[in-house]
Amino acid sequence: MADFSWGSRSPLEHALVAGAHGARGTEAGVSLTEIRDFDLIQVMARRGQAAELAKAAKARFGVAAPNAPKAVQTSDAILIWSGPDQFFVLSKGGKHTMQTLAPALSGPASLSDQSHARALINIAGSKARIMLAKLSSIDLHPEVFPIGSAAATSMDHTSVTLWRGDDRPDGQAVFSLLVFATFAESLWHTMLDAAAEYGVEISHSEELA
Amino acid sequence: MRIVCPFCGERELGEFTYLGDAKPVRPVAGASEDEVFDYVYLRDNVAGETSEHWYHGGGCRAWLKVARNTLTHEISAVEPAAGAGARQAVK
Amino acid sequence: MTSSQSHRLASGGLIDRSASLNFRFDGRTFSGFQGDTLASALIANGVKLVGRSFKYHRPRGILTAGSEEPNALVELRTGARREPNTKATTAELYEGLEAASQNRWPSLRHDVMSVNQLFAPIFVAGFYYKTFMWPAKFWEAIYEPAIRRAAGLGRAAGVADPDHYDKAWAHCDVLIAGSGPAGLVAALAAGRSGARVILCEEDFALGGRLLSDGGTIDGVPAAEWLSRTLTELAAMPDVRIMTRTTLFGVYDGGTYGAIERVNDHLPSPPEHQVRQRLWRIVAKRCVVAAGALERPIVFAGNDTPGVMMASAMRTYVARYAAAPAKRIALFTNNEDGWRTVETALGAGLQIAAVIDARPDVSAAYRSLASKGGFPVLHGSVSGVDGGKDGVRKIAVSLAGGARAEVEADGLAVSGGWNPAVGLTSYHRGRPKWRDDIAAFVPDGAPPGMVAAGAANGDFGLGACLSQGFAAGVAAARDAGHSGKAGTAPVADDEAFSLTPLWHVTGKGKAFVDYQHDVTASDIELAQREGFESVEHLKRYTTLGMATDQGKTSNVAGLAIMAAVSGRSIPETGTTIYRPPYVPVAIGAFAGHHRDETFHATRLTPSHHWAMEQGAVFVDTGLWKRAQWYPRAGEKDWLESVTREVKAVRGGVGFCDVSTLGKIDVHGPDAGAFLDRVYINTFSNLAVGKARYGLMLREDGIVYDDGTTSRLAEDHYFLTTTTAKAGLVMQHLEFCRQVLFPELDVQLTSVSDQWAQFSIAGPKTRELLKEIVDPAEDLSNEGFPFMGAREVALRGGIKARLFRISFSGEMAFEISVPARLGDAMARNLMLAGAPFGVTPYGTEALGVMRVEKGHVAGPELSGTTTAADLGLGKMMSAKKDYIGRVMAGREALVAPDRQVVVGIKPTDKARRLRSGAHIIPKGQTPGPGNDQGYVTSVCFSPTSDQWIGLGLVERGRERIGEIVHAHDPLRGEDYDVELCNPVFYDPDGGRQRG
Amino acid sequence: MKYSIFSLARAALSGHKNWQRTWRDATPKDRYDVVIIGGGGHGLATAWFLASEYGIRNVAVLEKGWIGSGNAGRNTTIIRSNYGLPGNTGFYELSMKLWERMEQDLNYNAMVSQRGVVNLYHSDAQRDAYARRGNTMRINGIDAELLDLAAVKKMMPFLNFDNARFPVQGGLLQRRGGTARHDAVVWGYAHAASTLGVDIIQNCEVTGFVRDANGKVTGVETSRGKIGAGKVGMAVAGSSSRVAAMAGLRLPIESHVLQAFVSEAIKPLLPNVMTFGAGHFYVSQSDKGGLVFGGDIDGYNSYAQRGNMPVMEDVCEGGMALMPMIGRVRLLRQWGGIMDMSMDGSPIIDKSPVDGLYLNAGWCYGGFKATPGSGFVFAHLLARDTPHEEAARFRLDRFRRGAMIDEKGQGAQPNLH
Repeated sequence: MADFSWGSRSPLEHALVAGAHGARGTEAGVSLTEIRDFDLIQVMARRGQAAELAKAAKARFGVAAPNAPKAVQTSDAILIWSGPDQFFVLSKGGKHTMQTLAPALSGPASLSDQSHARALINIAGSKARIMLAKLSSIDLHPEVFPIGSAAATSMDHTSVTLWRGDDRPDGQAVFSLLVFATFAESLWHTMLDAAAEYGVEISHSEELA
Repeated sequence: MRIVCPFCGERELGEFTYLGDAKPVRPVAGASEDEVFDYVYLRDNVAGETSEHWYHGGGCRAWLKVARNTLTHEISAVEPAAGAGARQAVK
Repeated sequence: MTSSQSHRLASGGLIDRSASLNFRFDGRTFSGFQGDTLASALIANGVKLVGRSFKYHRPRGILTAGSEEPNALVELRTGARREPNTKATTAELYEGLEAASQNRWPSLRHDVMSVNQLFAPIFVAGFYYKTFMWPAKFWEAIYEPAIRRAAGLGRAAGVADPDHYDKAWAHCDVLIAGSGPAGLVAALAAGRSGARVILCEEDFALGGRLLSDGGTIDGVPAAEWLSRTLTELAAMPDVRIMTRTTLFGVYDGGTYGAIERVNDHLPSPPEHQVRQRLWRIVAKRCVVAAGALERPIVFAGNDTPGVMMASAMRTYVARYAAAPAKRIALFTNNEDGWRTVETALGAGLQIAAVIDARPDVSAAYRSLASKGGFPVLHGSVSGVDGGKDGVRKIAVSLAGGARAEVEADGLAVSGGWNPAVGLTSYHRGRPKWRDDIAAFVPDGAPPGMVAAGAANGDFGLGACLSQGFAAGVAAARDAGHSGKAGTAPVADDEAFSLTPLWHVTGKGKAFVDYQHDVTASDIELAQREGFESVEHLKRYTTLGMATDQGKTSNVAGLAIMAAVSGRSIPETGTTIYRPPYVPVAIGAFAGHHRDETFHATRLTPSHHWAMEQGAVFVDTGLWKRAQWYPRAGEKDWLESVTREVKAVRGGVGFCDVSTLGKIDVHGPDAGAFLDRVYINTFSNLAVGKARYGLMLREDGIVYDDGTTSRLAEDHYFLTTTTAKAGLVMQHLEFCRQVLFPELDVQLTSVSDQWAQFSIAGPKTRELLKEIVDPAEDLSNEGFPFMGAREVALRGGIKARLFRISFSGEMAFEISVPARLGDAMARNLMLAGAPFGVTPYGTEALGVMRVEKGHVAGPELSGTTTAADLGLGKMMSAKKDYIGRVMAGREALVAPDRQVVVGIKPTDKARRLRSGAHIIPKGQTPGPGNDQGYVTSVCFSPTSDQWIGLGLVERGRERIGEIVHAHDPLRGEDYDVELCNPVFYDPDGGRQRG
Repeated sequence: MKYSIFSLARAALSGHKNWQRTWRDATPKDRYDVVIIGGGGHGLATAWFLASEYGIRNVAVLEKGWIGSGNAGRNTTIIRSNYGLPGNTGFYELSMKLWERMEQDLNYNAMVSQRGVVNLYHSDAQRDAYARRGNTMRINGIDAELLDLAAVKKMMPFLNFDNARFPVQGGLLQRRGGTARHDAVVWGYAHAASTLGVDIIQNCEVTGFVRDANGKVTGVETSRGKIGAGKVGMAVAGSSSRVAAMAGLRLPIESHVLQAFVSEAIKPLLPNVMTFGAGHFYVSQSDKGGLVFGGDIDGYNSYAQRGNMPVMEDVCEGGMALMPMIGRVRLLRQWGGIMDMSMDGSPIIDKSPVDGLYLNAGWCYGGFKATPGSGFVFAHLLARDTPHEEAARFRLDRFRRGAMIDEKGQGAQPNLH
């Protein structure tokens, strides 16, 4: 009997080369960090049951799930708006999976496992906004897109979910991006091209924040 | 052109896909060939204020009903298209 | 050797004399300074002849000092970076710059094509419409190549542009075009009010005309005020000043296009940087402070090198300390032109005379003339004596009828000023005429936009400041900001009195459109021939179609048309103004999207594994798919594909089919929903079963097909074709959200969630037993054909298993979460090793589907019905579904439609090709007997010959008939037999076994 | 006055003072046998063929602005007859044959330049579709050649063959395809039709139809008064729905904006007309030197005659992907036209359901190349009251019958054609 190994392989495994990229000499203006092996469940209210879902979600997560383009941090997950009457539950370590969420939410909602359907990239650095302006048509000015904002939008003609989590300790904004897995390598190269002139620091991480 | 998605806010044209006039209503089951022909093929093709179906496929995937002027491209209202193309079904 | 800067003034100017720059023009080396443009540096070196005109190849010099320049166009840079038609007047000087004149041969001074001037009496406007018609064949062979060679301006590089471009978005409350006094104070006012401001300036220096004309603002010299203002603006975090950036267009919803020349002032862009960047700016309000353009007067010889706009001459003298001439005459019809005299005198240059077309000259200027010792001639310039070395003498018609001559080496001309009405008119708005300045001014503007200062027809410095400031305050307020803006800076308004003068009649060619060689008599001819509408005038004479888009020519041209057609200028009207305001490199509009990054690339979960296997990839939409897996020693693709097919049919193989669209359909009404979108019924599908489904468009034509499985009472898993995945999702969302909102159903794309593999061949079950948990029953009873359920794999992985077959073999499709797709491919190789498992690509997949007679893309062509495809029986008569009614139209159910049929050459050695047409045997091919065509072909290892599918008139009734395959494109004609499209295992025993 | 090099030379001697108007400036008469609404290429060609082929000279062409001010004056000037479906194939070839004799017919140089049209393909599936189409052309007696990669490289060595996202594999060539000077086509037909007695009436907008008691159209109301007509033909592509609405008709047509672009003039760079098969881009170079190019329609209904940036960018991306040598060539001007997008992508030439009113509509963005053919068959319909055999499939009722002519296979969604 063959010995099967079921190693998980990130869609960016091939493209991501940790270290410096692009312009050198000064501090990298952009840092790109891929977060690997996360759980991502899409929760969609069933017809006419948005209110029931809101209640059930509040009970499950302790905070209200977003009903507008926002990202909400719970103790062990991030709830990200993904469309009318629907949101993502992003977590690590099996805390919120289809199995664990179904009992609480599957009455008023349909659940869909998207854990493998996306790659997750964090973007930070002093030039993060100017770099993102090459990719994103939405306004990321600090007052327009404050901490906790989210958007279902497109970059480079590719659908993405973008949100702004808590700032780094040094005060720099952090943008998080979910991109479809099969587009991830392509968008990654586009991001590197956009960021190269500012200098890029590339890494990957197993932690959400 | 920028469309104010009722769910996402104002977004760039490139995020949306156009379908067409939102006025024709899909005939109910059992409708005649003439009625369905009219729905599928004939258009007022208004020069001026019109109501149209747009899809926010590059965003929240909502179908929208957009009131737009075909002479100026100015958009006066946007609402979710839910049910806009169907006669209210009796349940 | 650098020649001395013979025409550089000893002092003054905004150039950095400590930074000397060498450059080459037409092979000669010159020097200039940092802060020069190519034009100012050429002027400083005494160069007058810079280019040749389009039609007559007349010698031309430098007319303006800005982006409106029609004459001084050069090929800038060399090799792959050669940029034709580059305006010397905006090209910034850099060390090592190389430029060449264009549209001349063999040299600028001795241009053979200037012989065209001899034919000028014939080469009038539109002459080519009246000749070159006989004999007809000569047009492409002789006339047109000659015309094409003569026309055109500079030469494109002809090789790929080595530089990079990108595109970006910006957002603001108030966008401002232009950094002259009106633009700067608009920025100041809006910025102080608390608005987010973006100011675009096409020049590399901020200040607009202040840089050339100076003046006094708030009691201090303009230069001091400018520096103070720029300091204040720089301190505002939400005010962004973009130099070298031209706002070129306004689009809907407050979206503006701007081009930033990021690195054009350097020999080549630094590493990792772009040459230019295209900006899409979203602004709530826009203040157009783009200024005005001085306009020429049309008179004989007005194109002689050394004839220059008066304001441009000021700019060269004051801003660049370069003297276009040493003895200057001025021809003006307005007060403003006289400022050139002041500037020139201040720089120590000589004034030969002022020719003023107005009856009166102000006392101040009269005394300036007497102090300066030059005559003021009341009259007009009627001719210029000179040539490629410039102006020598100027003929003047005096008001009283007498004539005079003025000796000068430069002639400054001012015919008044035209507000830059482009941006305000790009939504097809027409500007309105203002008599006091004899110019068109904006009449309304696209939503959110307003013009201020000279762009609005108010030329005085004081007016620019007050209007710009007010516009900035208002724009900020409209955008929701009402902070304290303070008060507007103040300045006096200069006098502006003008007597309109458009055209001075005289002997010799008088140019209206310099670059296109459109003369005053061409306009008269156009009128005579009925081309009176300004749009006809433009098209017939090409007036205003040159690279300056008529900035220097249009108003004069239509004034002349107005005069000859007896209408007023406003009655004559303007042509439609079209973006871009300045020509923009095509590369900038493309940005990053070129070469391999033209479009995104989608990769399957096993892509990198397939690369390791040496797969050849094919583009399928955005996907890269493994097409086949060549092995050492195989001589061509056919050998590899044939091996893969045989391996599957004889053993087992697998193929990554993750590219299929996959949609979760959830909810209590999921079955009812599917019944409405498919022609067949899904609500009665048992949990754990799969079914093939066909969708129509509402017009009754087949849209897409795929297998849909019921995984739970309220959960279906729908698959689409690769090509239609996104479109089907959009269509289903339309059905769900708009057509059938009463149904409780949810849709989610799970295309990227699952890695899906087809495992096919008689040994599939053996292979699967290796990898699936032994507790799972894979027997025909435990997992029958069209079964679908979740199974456990060895190692605790959960997978979805579907017993479906595209190949016609015993086959399963297996789905695992996508990040395990790579491992799945490796594990299938491992598990299948004992059975000789063979990975196969899309070609083998295609071969097996043709052998099996399954329809795919070429048959689902968007014009075929379900019945055409042989699937008419699937159309349920018991329910409504999308497309049902229209599918019943007479022509769609006609008996003579082309339907899917099998096709095989009667000569088994013959290759069949897609695209060959089917003609009845023994007939001569013609439109009347063209009965269909071959849609899909393959070499069938199973049949050991080429086979195919086709759409053939009444094909299914004609099985066994020998017809003719006609392929004139490839010079092939051969007999083929129409046959059952299912070439392989027609009763389906293998896939059910 | 006959145009020739001799008449030009003669005129030069008199300083070109003796040239007459290219077409007479007519004032409307009370009644015409045929009134054509629309002074574009199609309307003027129809008038000329009515006069020259069918002997009907009491004809007026009514134009709301200046002739050629619609799509005739804002297209990308391509002519070709490389269609694949019955109905289109024969019709466009009829048109091509008329292009080939136009200048001699009209005594006006419309610069018909048969420099070849190449449709590039980038996949086996595209090659097969072009093979099918090319064979259709050949079966209909039209020239077509399938080029392989080597032949494309030889003909257009400047394309991106090295690092393209979708590499070129070959092309379908029609050597007789090419370009024509669009404005000159309008002026040429106006010149020739006017010479035969046709009244060309500019600045005359139709504001309504005059109907008799039976509902038959007997004339038009215009901004210059009522004009009687034996028959009224509409050739107002872009505005077909608006004009038809005056007669109470709804058409299977939507109006969409198509943008076009021209670059600065440069020395000869492109030998022929080409279309990119992996993006939205087609291009040729005008005799003046500008690259004239376009792509897809913007995609939304519009009468605004201007487009937006996404399509502009999309088109330039296609251009750069195909031939990165144009990166530094500058785009000079963009404009937009209103396309009569029909529900199957093919035109409608037919009697309308209203007696006395005839339709020539739905040209999508193929109208320019159809100009002479459209005029010819529309004149036939107006003169004989039966469709010309090459236009027999362009009937209005084909949608109702299910006999669509859908080259792209996109169905009843105009913006996809």
